[in-house]
Parts: sequence; C-alpha cells; structure tokens
Amino acid sequence: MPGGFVVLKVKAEKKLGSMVFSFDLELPFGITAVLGPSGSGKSTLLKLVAGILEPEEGEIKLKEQVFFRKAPQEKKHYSLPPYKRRIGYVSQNYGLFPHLNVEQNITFGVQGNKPTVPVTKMLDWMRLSGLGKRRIHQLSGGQQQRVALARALMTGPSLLLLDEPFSALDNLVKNKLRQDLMGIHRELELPIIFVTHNLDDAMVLGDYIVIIDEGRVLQIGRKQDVFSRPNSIQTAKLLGVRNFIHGMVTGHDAVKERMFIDWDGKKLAVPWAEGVQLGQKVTYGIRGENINVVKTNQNQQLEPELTTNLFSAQIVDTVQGLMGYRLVLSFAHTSRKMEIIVSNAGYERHVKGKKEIQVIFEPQFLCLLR
Amino acid sequence: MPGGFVVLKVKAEKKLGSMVFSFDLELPFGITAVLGPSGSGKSTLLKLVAGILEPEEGEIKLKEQVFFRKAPQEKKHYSLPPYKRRIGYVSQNYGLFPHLNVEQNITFGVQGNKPTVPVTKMLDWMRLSGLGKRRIHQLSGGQQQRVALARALMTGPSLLLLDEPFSALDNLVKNKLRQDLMGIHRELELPIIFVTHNLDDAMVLGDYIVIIDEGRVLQIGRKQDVFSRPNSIQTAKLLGVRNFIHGMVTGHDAVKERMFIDWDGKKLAVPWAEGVQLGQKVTYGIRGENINVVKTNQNQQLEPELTTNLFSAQIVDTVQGLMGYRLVLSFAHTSRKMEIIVSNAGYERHVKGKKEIQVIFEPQFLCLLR
Amino acid sequence: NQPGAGPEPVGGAEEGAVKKTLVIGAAASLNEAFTELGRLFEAQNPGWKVEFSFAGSGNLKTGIEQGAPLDVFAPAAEKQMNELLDSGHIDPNTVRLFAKNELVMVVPQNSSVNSREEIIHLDIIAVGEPESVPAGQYAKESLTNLGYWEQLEGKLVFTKDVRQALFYVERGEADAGFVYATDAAKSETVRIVTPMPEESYQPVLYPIGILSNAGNREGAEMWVELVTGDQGQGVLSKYGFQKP
Amino acid sequence: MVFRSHSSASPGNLLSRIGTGCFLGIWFLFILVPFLSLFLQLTGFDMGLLTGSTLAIRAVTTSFTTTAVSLMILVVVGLPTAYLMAKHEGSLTRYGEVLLDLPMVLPPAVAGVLLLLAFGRNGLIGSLLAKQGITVTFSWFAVVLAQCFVAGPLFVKSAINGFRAIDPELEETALTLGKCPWQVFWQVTFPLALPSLTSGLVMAWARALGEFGATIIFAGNFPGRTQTLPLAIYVAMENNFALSMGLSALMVLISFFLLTLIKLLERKDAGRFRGAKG
Amino acid sequence: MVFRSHSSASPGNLLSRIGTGCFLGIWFLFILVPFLSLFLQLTGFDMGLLTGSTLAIRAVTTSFTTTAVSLMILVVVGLPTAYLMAKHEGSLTRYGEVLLDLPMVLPPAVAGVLLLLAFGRNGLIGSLLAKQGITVTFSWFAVVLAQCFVAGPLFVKSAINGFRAIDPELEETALTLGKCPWQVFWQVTFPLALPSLTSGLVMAWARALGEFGATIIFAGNFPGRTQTLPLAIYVAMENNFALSMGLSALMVLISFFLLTLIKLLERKDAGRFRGAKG
Ligand SMILES: Nc1ncnc2c1ncn2[C@@H]1O[C@H](COP(=O)(O)OP(=O)(O)OP(=O)(O)O)[C@@H](O)[C@H]1O
Ligand SMILES: Nc1ncnc2c1ncn2[C@@H]1O[C@H](COP(=O)(O)OP(=O)(O)OP(=O)(O)O)[C@@H](O)[C@H]1O
Ligand SMILES: [Mg+2]
Ligand SMILES: [Mg+2]
Repeated sequence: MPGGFVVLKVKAEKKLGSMVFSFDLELPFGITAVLGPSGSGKSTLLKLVAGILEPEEGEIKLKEQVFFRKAPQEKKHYSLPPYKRRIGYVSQNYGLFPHLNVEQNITFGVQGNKPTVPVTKMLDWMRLSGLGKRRIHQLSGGQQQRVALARALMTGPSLLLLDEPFSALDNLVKNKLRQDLMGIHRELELPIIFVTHNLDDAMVLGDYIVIIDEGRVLQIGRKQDVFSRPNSIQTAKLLGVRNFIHGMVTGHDAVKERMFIDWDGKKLAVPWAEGVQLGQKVTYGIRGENINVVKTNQNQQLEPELTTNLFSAQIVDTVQGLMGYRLVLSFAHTSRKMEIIVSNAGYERHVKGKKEIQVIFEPQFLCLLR
Repeated sequence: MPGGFVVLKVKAEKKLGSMVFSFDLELPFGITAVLGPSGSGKSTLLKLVAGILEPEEGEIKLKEQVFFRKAPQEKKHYSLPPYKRRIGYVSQNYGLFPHLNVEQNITFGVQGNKPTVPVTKMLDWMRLSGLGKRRIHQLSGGQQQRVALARALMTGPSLLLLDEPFSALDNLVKNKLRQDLMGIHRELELPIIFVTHNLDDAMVLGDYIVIIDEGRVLQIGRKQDVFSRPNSIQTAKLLGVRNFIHGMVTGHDAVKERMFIDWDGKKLAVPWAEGVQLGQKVTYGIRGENINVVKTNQNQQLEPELTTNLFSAQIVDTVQGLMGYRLVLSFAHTSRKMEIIVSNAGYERHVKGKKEIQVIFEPQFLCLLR
Repeated sequence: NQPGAGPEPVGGAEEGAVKKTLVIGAAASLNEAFTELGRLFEAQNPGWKVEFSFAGSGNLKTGIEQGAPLDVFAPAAEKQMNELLDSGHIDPNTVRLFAKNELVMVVPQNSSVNSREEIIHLDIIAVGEPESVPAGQYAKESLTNLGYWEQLEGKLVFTKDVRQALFYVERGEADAGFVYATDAAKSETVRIVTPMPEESYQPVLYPIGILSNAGNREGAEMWVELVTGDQGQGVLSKYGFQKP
Repeated sequence: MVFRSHSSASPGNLLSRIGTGCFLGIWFLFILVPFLSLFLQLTGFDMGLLTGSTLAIRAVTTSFTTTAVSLMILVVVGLPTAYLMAKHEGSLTRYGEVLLDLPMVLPPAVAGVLLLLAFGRNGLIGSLLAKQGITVTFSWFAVVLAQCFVAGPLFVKSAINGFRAIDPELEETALTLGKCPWQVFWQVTFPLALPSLTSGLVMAWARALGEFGATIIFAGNFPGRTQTLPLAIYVAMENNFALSMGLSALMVLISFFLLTLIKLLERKDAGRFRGAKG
Repeated sequence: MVFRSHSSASPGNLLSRIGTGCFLGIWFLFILVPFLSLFLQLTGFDMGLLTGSTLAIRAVTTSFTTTAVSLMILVVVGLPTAYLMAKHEGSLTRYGEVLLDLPMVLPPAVAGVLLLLAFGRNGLIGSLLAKQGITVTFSWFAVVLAQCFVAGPLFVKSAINGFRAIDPELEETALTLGKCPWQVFWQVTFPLALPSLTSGLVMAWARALGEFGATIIFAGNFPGRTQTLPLAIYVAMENNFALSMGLSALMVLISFFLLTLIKLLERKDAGRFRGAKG
C-alpha cells in the first residue's frame, strides 16, 4: 500500500450478474492509474466511488467524508447521494446530453452561474474552440470525449474519476491534456483516478498504479514500484512484460546480493530475494527493452558478474517498430523464445546483418514474480 | 502513393456542416492504418467507403466494383447501397443492437445460417466465451468493442473498416486480436483499413499508413516510409516526433551524401536532399529515441563525420517512463529544448548522476520536413 | 329560425340584482321552443334566470337519478317520466302534458315516393331504436298496426335518436324514415309523404313535471304555467307542436 | 435504481417521495373508484345471464372481430405511414402530422357524420363506390372504418414517435451488415420501436373498442352485424340499466384480461434496454 | 437519409417505395376526404354567424378553459404518476398500467355513468363530498373530471413510454454533476422525454376536446357552464344541421391552428436527436 495520508478508501463488495467484485484499496493524494484486463471491473470501481452503483456492503470514504457504509450483517446503510459527492466523473461512453449543445453540456454541472473557468477558456483548453454551439452528434468521437472531460472539470470537483479519458484522442491533444490535467491536479490539489489501457498514459500521468483483475485488486503501489516489481505473471503481462524465465533456485552469493537459478540447465544470476528457498521454483520476468545486445567487441570489458548472464541467441524474426526494432530470439538451451527491443541506432550498429547475437540479462531488470 | 495493384480508390468531396472533406487516395492490398488528429475526418472517410455517408461528388471503387460515382456537373449519380458493398464496418461507438444478446448481435449479418466461423469459436477468439447470452448493456466497454468486431468479421466481408477497434482493449487482448486480424488478413486475402490513435497499433498491424488532417490526405505510403520520412511538421508530430530543428542550408559535401545547416549558429550535418537550395530555411525532425547519449569515453572512437553532430546538453528534467527515461535537455546555442529517451540500461550507465551529457544527432535519423 | 341564437343573458352583472335560477332539463328536440320560452320567461319575471340542459331523455333521466340539480323535467316521452315518478324523483302532483306531436313518414326531397304503400319497395328505412327511442316505439306500433312491420324486417336501420333517422333521410342514406312532424319541419331536404294515421299509434304526448327536491319550486311552477298556458302553447305551435 | 438507492439518505427526498406517492394515489383512486362503483352496482345482477344472452355474445363477437380487423388495417396501412412520416422531415410531413391528429379532435358523432358525408351513398367517395354497386354504410366494414378513423391517429402518432427515437446509427450499421432496408426495418427498426408500437396499438384498440358515436351513425345499429358492445350497452341503458352495467362489466373484464395478457407478453423481454443499473 | 440515398440505385426499392407511397396516400385520403366533405357541406353557410353567436362563443370558451384545466391537472398529477410507473418496475406497476388503460376502453357514455356512480350525489365518494356540501356533478369541474378520466390514460401512457426510453446513464451522469434528482428530472429526463410528452398531451387534448358522452351524462349540458363544443354541436344537430356543421368546422379550424402552432414550436429545436446523417 502506498504511504502517505489516505485520501480515498474503498472496501466494497458488489454483485453484477454472476460477477462478484470485492475491492479493497486505500489511496494517498495523487494521480492514480487503474489498469486491468477488459472486463476486470475497472469501470465498476469508478462507478462505486461515484455513487452510480451501490455496494452490497463495505465502506467508501473520501478524506474524512463517508460516501457509503454498511456492515455485513446490518440492515441499515448510509449512502451519500452522488450529487453530494462532488465528484467529476467521465464515463466510458461519455454520457453527453443529446438535447444540449456543447457549451450547455460543459456548463451543465456549474452551480449558480459561477464556472471555475470561463467556458470559452475551457473550450480553448480542450481544443474545442468554435464548436460551442454544435450538437453532440455533430462531433467526432475524440471531440465528444473532450466535451465530457471539460464538463467534469467545470464543476470544481474534489475528486476526478476518468474512465479511459484519452482513448479516442490523438497523441498531440493527449499530450496537451495530460499536461493540463497534471497542472490542475497540482494547482487545485485535486486527486485523480483514471482508468487506462495505455501504459504510457499510466507512466506519464500516474503517481500510483492499481492493477485490477477479476474484480479484485492484484497490486497497488507507486508507479515505479509496480512497473519494476510486478507481483504476479498476470500483472507483469499487463504491464507489457513479454519474457518469462522459469527456473529453480540453486544458490546465492556471500553478501546476499545475488541468487542463482537454474534456467533450463544454464545458470542465471538474479537479484537476491527474501524468503526464497533453495530448490524453490521461481519465475522471473524481463521487459524486451531491458535485454541488451552486447556489442561485438564489448564482452571483454564486461564486469565479471555479468558474464554469467550473457547468452547467445539466434535472431528468428525482426519487426521494425516505431521506436526501434523488435527481435524474436531463440536460445540453444531453452525452447522458449524471447522478444527484445533494440533502438534504431543500436540495431544499425550491433545487429544489422547478423544472424546470431549475444544478449545480456542484467540481474537488476529480472523481476521475481510470485 | 504505395505501389501495387489498387484495391481501394477514394476520390470524394463531402460537406458536413461547415467542414469540407476532400479525400483522394488509392490503396493497394494490405492493412492500412489511418492516422490523424481528432476531428480530422478519419471516421468520415470510413463512412464514405461503407456507404453510410454519400459524397457530394467523386468516385469510390473497391477493386473493379464501383461503390459510388458522380461527376461534378452531372445530376445523376450511381451509388451501390451499403448492404451490397460486402463491407465489415465497426463504428467508433460500436453500434451494437440493444434488443439482441451478444450471440444474436454477432450472427446478425450472417446470411442463410452459414456463419464463416461457428459462433462459439468466434466468441472464443474474442475472449467472450460465456457471454453469448448477455445483453449488450451487461458488458464492459472492451467486451462491447469485441462484440462489434466479431459481428463485422462474421459476415465474410471483402473489406474490413475498423474505426479505432482496439481503443478499449488491454494490451494482452489487443495483441491477440492484432495477431488474429493479421492471420485473417492473410488467409482470406481481406484488405483492412483501420483508424487508430495508437502508433504502436499502426506500426504492428499496418502495411500502409494514411495521414489525414482537416479533411485531406496529408501523406500516404508504406509504414516504414511514412514513419521514417514524414513530409510535414504536422505529420511528424502526429507520429510522435517531438524534436524539431529549424535551420538554414549552408552547404553540402562532395558526394552529395550530407548537407550542412546552420542551427542557431552551430553547424549540423543532415542527409542530402534533392532540390534543397543553399540558404533555404529548413526544418528537421528527430525522435527522442534516436538522439543517442554518448558514452563518457566514447567520443574518441566516433567516426569523424559524427563529431559535427555532437552537442553538449544540460539535463533539465528526468521522467522515468515505461521503457526507459525521458530526459529534457537544454543546449547552450539554442533556446529550444529537446526530449530524448534513454533505455534503462543506458541511463544507469551513462546518465545517472550527471548534470551534463553529450548527445549525438546521427544524420540518418534527421528527417527533412517540407 | 335564427341559428344559434342562444339565450342572451337578460340584463347583466351591472344590474347587480341577485337572480334566482331555474334549471330545466329538457329533451334536445325541445331546444328551440324552450329557448324562446326561456327568454319570454325571463322578460316576464325579472329576477329570474333560466338555465337549460338539453340532452336525450334517457341521459336526463339517468342524471336526475344521480342527483342532477334540476327543477323541471321535460322529456320527449312519457316512459322516462313514469320511471322517475315510480322512483319518486318527480312530484306526481305536478306532472302535466303540454304538447303533442305527430309521427310522419319522410323521404328525401328528390325521392319519387308519394304514398305510404310504396314503403315495402324501399331498401333502407330509418326509424328510432324501438327499445329506447320513443319515436321508434311509435313507428313500430304504427307500422305493425298497419301491417308493414313484418315486411320491413331487415330493411330497417335503427337510430339512437330521431335526429339520426332524419339525418339518414336528409343524406339519402335511407329511402324513407319515420320522424316527428316537428323534426321534419326543421329540414329543408326532406319531404313529408304522409302523417301516420292517428289511430295506428298512441298519441305522442310530452309530459312536464317538477322534481321532488326542486330547489326553486316557485319558479318551476311558474314555468309549467307558462308552458301549458296560452302563451306557451303559441310558441310551441310555432315549432310544429300541437296541443295535447 | 438511481433514485431508489439514495432516497434513504436524505429526508428532503423522503418528503418529495411522499408527495409523488400522493399523486400516484390520487390518480389511481380517481380511476379505481368509478370501476369499483361499477362492480358494486352489479351486486345482485346475475352475470351468468350475459353469457347465455345472444345479444351479449353477438355484441362481443362483433366488437372483437371489428377491432381485430381495424388493428390489422391500422398496422398494414398505418405502420408504413408512420415510418415514412418519421423518416422524411419537411413541411409536408409537418402539416401531414397535424392532419393526422385532427380526427382525434372531433366528437365521435361528428366523425360519424363526416364519414357519412364522405362514404355515404351520396358522399364524395361513396357516390363513386355506389356506382360500382358498393355500399359501405350500415355494413360490418363501416364499423371497421369508423374505428380506424377515430383510433388510427393514436397508433400512427405513437409509432411516429417510436421510429423517431431510434438512433440512426443502428440502422446504418445493419445496412453495412448486408441487410437490405426491408430487413433492417424488421430486424432493427421494428423491434426497437416495439414498445411505442404496442402502446400505440393498445391505445388504438381501447379507443376502437369503446367507439360509439361514429359507429352508430356511420354503421347503424344492426345486432349481429354492426352492433358492437358499446351500441348494445347504449340500447340496454335505456331499458335495462342493470343489463347495461352488466355488459359494461363484461367489457371491462375482457379488456382487463386482454391488456394484462399483452403486458405479460411484453414483459417477457423486459429489461431489454435497462439492466441492473436501470 | 439512409434509405433515401440508395433508393435510386435499385428498381426493387423503387417498387417498394411506390407501394409505401400508396399506403401513405390511402391513409391521407381516408382522413382528408371526410374533412373535405365537411367544408364542402358548408358552402353557403355563413361562418360569420358563428363568431357573433353567444352559443358558439360560450361553447368555445367552455371547451378551451376546461381542456386547459384538464391538461394542467393531467400534467401535475399524471407526470409524476408516469415517472414513478416508468422508474419502478414490479408486478404492482404492471397491473397499475393495465388499470391505467381501462378508462380508454369504456364507451364514453358508460364512463359518464361510472363517474356518476362514483362522484354523484349518491356515489361512493360523491356522498362523502355531499356531506361537506360539495357537489361535483353537473358543474364546470365535472366537465374537467370527465375529460381527465377519458383522456388521462393517453397522456400517462405516452409519458411512461417516453420516460422508459431514456438511457439511465444520462440521468446517472447528471447526478454525478451535482444535480439533485429534482434537477435531473427537469434538466435531463424531462427534456429528453419531451417529444413523447407533447405527443401524449396533444392526444389527450384532442380526446378531451372531442369528449361528449361522458360529459353530457356526468356534467350535463348547461350552456356557459358545462356546454362544451361537442355538446353544442349535439344540440345544434337536433335542430339546425347547418349550424352543427358550422360549429364542427370552427372546431376543426381552431384545432388545426393550435396543433400547427404546437408543431412549429416543437420544430424550433428539431434535429435534436438526429443530425445530417439522420
Ligand atoms: N449488468 C451487468 N450484468 C452482468 N454482468 C455485468 C453487468 N455489468 C457489467 N458486468 C460484468 O462485470 C465485469 C466488469 O465490468 P466493467 O465494466 O467494470 O469492466 P472494465 O474493467 O471497465 O472493462 P473494460 O476495460 O472492458 O471497460 C465485466 O465482465 C462485465 O461483463
Ligand atoms: N453532422 C455534422 N455536422 C457538422 N460537423 C460535423 C458533423 N459530423 C462531423 N462533423 C465534423 O467533421 C469533422 C470530422 O469528423 P470525424 O468523425 O470524421 O473525425 P475523426 O477524424 O474520426 O475524429 P476522432 O478521432 O475524434 O474520432 C469533425 O471536426 C466534426 O466536428
Ligand atoms: Mg470499463
Ligand atoms: Mg472518429
């Protein structure tokens, strides 16, 4: 659980059809990205906090304010109606009002004619200038998404819940909006929780990450911690880890900095981990970006401890990606293939034209998945 | 224009409100990604091809089949109704039928009880097993998106038009679907056109890329060509290029391999380009991933021609990203800041702890934007 | 006759006098005659105001049974009066007969029918529903007595009131119809072929009576006086009614 | 759900609930009491008499066959009319819609007179038909026409509304899925408009069943041919009030039964547009 | 648009268009001809007479004041009723809805009798009221009650339908935007249901305006008090057919004018739910 003062506490049981959701999380002040497979319950979590859905039991609290409380056996429950929760909520389908134009939609939640920001400025921010008088159905998908975001921001909420707020936006507008949101977050001290499938969004915008699967919280923590130390294969996969090493612990070094595992007959140095016993089966994950190609003439210079983790690999497949090349490698000792990402420059210099390369698995990038 | 046999030809004028769209493109067989800012007309293009919108004039042809034809002055026009176009279309809002369950939605377009694939298999493919009897409103956003995709695939179309088909999907499901789509594309020889805001999708799935802005085609070509040689600042920005160098051409080398420009007082080597005159103002773009950090002891080993493009830079900001670090650099000679991406390993070894680093702009990564 | 000349309120609010209101429920066919009498009454008795509710006799009867605030009841037939007498809604001492009507056979203006005997050659004949419309009852009685009824079976269209029968003849939907002389007189598009022989049906008599719980008994009595008096009879005869 | 779930939290809400509960009560009391009175009135009346009475059986038969045919005609003619009106917007449609509403305004008796003027033996169209030897008036079919005239607008108006409310994207999507407009109509437009269509049909049916004024003038009152239940009730009312109330009660009971049946069928796919969240 | 744009391409479609065009024609002919007959009938009749006649003026006044008040009552009582019925689904609502439909089934005269039985001086509720010195029957208010009884279901039914068709997500979103249920109703639910509400109101108004049978029995026929236009037409019909047709024509003209006005107001924000693509 991330440290700091708990801003939002959710402990809720909810049934939807045959799905049973059981959320339990506490979040400190910051921007939280909610990640999880499609259908895992991310939207449900936001709806519970917004008050659109009501748990069967549990407690939901924003700072000192109780949103919902019901003990398991009690019949009575307390529930703050959604319109008193002061929450800015953008649903996955936007929920725009078809009978109002863009401006009217944006100012819909404004109380007493005092918008926190003038409408024209908000339209400008959202790159919607000139569209104020349009009806919703006359907008493109991304324009609609921005109207929904603007509308939620205009009410001056004390918590922002965004369900995939950038899914229909191009990178330029998205970058700008992410900047703006970060500014708003800091200036107004507004906690933000957003659902996303885009790891980049989570990384750039999030302070914390919550991983949800099958209606449960799988992992929660600071983004660096979660990204670098996913606690399960499922989480790791979700976070873009494509390479997994299954092995058995065979020993460790004297200062307890490294352990060694048997990886299909080869020895591999991994970071030392508390509580792992000799002979135990373990799985490690590593991102393609973190498997480095060794320069042709570099191996002599390598620190000795790294030579353990040096492997020869055949290049099975090469795909040019946006920010470099994606290589699929096969190894002599194991049937599992690995995917690595090499920068354009690195590819040009050290890979191009070769059939076999040497790669290095630096222990620090190998992450134990329990 | 990409080479090969023209599969789809669109030359169409269309007015929507005050927007005037004027598309002109020809596409060979393959998978085409349509990119463009939000509100640029991507969905409109797909709707014109699907027959949901009708151009004011122009011609739309799939292979030998004319979908629409109307000459400017003629009164008569020919238009093949959408239900005869044999197109699989997934709209941005999915357009699922609320009165039917998932299975009924998926088989909606199947003619004469002969689905191309058994429903259960399709549900399986789409990771929707067990949801067949659900109503649409009982599905999560991503599940709905997959139902729409499945429905379009079931009809055995001769062209697939997908409007942001993966926007609500997590990476795991998305990867799988991308694989499946590529398989279907190859097996059934089915051309696919899809709109996306995700460069990774475009890169992985696309053969060709069409860039649209303000209702016009900005660029069209093979994905490698478009990615590596965007033809305008707008395109480059859309494709994720964040660094721009404005300069003036000052000369070139003997073998016409390199030109030199004056970049705010410093000399920079750039690739030679046909038709660029001495003294002309030019703009170059370079991706953050392609600006490389020079190892502390590496500069002695550099090829001489690269030393021209070696610059010292202050590190202004460091953000840990998913696949490495994003550094914001400032240079002594120019007020413009640059953003570079350094891999985790690279950062650990060559950047960590430093305030100033040396970076190199390899000419081959500098792309002239006309 | 003047179409739509409803009762003008005599005097006005400016006069300021609080008026006593007499409420009369009368068969719709008495509309014009009674409206004129009402004006006369108001002129003769300042301080009185007459209100009418014209409806079918049956509707009026139902209304009275359910407490309609009427003073005087003037149906188009004795049946409803008798029923209300039986149920005690009408004061038996006040019931008088005030008019008599005559059943006539009418045909469309351009019809070639000229005698009663031709009726058996016609296709559609409009009569009031014998069960509920008095005119229908009389027509049935008369036609039965004259020996036509059996032969007309299947050609008869039964109407909900006399007016509807007249309307059918006016429009040529029916080839002939049996209506009251007073009704026939109102229409320019029908022609009276012949009155039905007086002896073939009971006389058509219009009763008038005062409700047992009349709010304005005094006025009600004055009204009955007027209607049965010479002046009233004069007005009634103007609209085709005969003395009882 | 939205409103139910929070109500307990705020007392202001409770007040407003009581308020609206009152309205509901008033409304139902207002409807319920007259019907209650009807059945109280019947104490002592032997309903069994009705089932044996040919009058009642004939009237019931006539009423239900005529309304059934009227509804069929309404569906066959009114559905395309409503669809075209909903899909094509223009000043013609606008005034067309107003025209459509007009028959509802007329007192039924006037409607009957107008039908006679139009379709009677000497009417505008009726005279043409008469030359072909076709008489409409006083026939079973005249009952149907009268019912269509007065009840039709209810159905068509509801249907127009239902068609208008459909998201055109769904129809467009169906077209791209290879369905021709005809199939799109039956597989998408029609089922989506169904709640409006049934409700319009129920209103039209109820209006047609209760139709009296126009029927008795345009179709006459021939037992077994044109004497519908309302006409039978009318005749009975003048002579045998108890019988007329008995017939009315019969009519109410049958209608209640039929309407409940329709509701039950409708509910079979309830929750179509709303899920747990609704 | 969907269908218009492709029609030219296929001849089969053309055929079906002609077919549906025919249906439209039949329908309008069927409605138009009777009205045409009405106005043809008037040739020679001096409509000016009507405007000078107190009878006509009083009847028009009574009709429009009573229907106006009826509509107000319907909106005030019927709207919450409809809303609650739409939002709460259960077997109670189900049978409630059927009950709601029942008054439409009754022949108007029977409705009048039932109202008398319930609210008459000796009626179930009427006797209670009478003890308080309140008489409902044969009053101006009785006209209003009769109209509400027969026309109310049309409005409530349409309104229920309109409320049901609203995507609950919109109301939920409005709640999260800080609007209390009351505001959500007026700012989201109500405007979205407006097309259904107006169409229901128009139907109810038309039905109330044409109401005759229940009114004449329950409220009597007192000129200036309870004599509405249909009642005046009835009386005129007995005595002066031309006058009755004149009154009918007047009624049709005023209604046409009013309905057109409503349509025009409605259209002011047309294209609300449909754009260029619709
Ligand atoms: N009304 C319902 N009845 C039954 N199951 C439901 C209902 N609503 C949602 N579900 C199920 O609950 C699960 C969680 O839904 P939710 O919308 O929270 O997913 P999500 O994490 O937001 O997914 P996505 O990324 O696809 O939007 C899904 O598997 C969905 O099928
Ligand atoms: N009915 C309409 N009336 C007026 N303008 C419209 C209408 N429909 C679309 N537009 C405008 O046309 C432009 C193109 O819309 P389109 O939906 O094709 O954009 P898009 O490229 O798909 O954007 P996005 O990525 O946001 O979905 C938008 O600027 C939109 O505002
Ligand atoms: Mg979701
Ligand atoms: Mg789009």
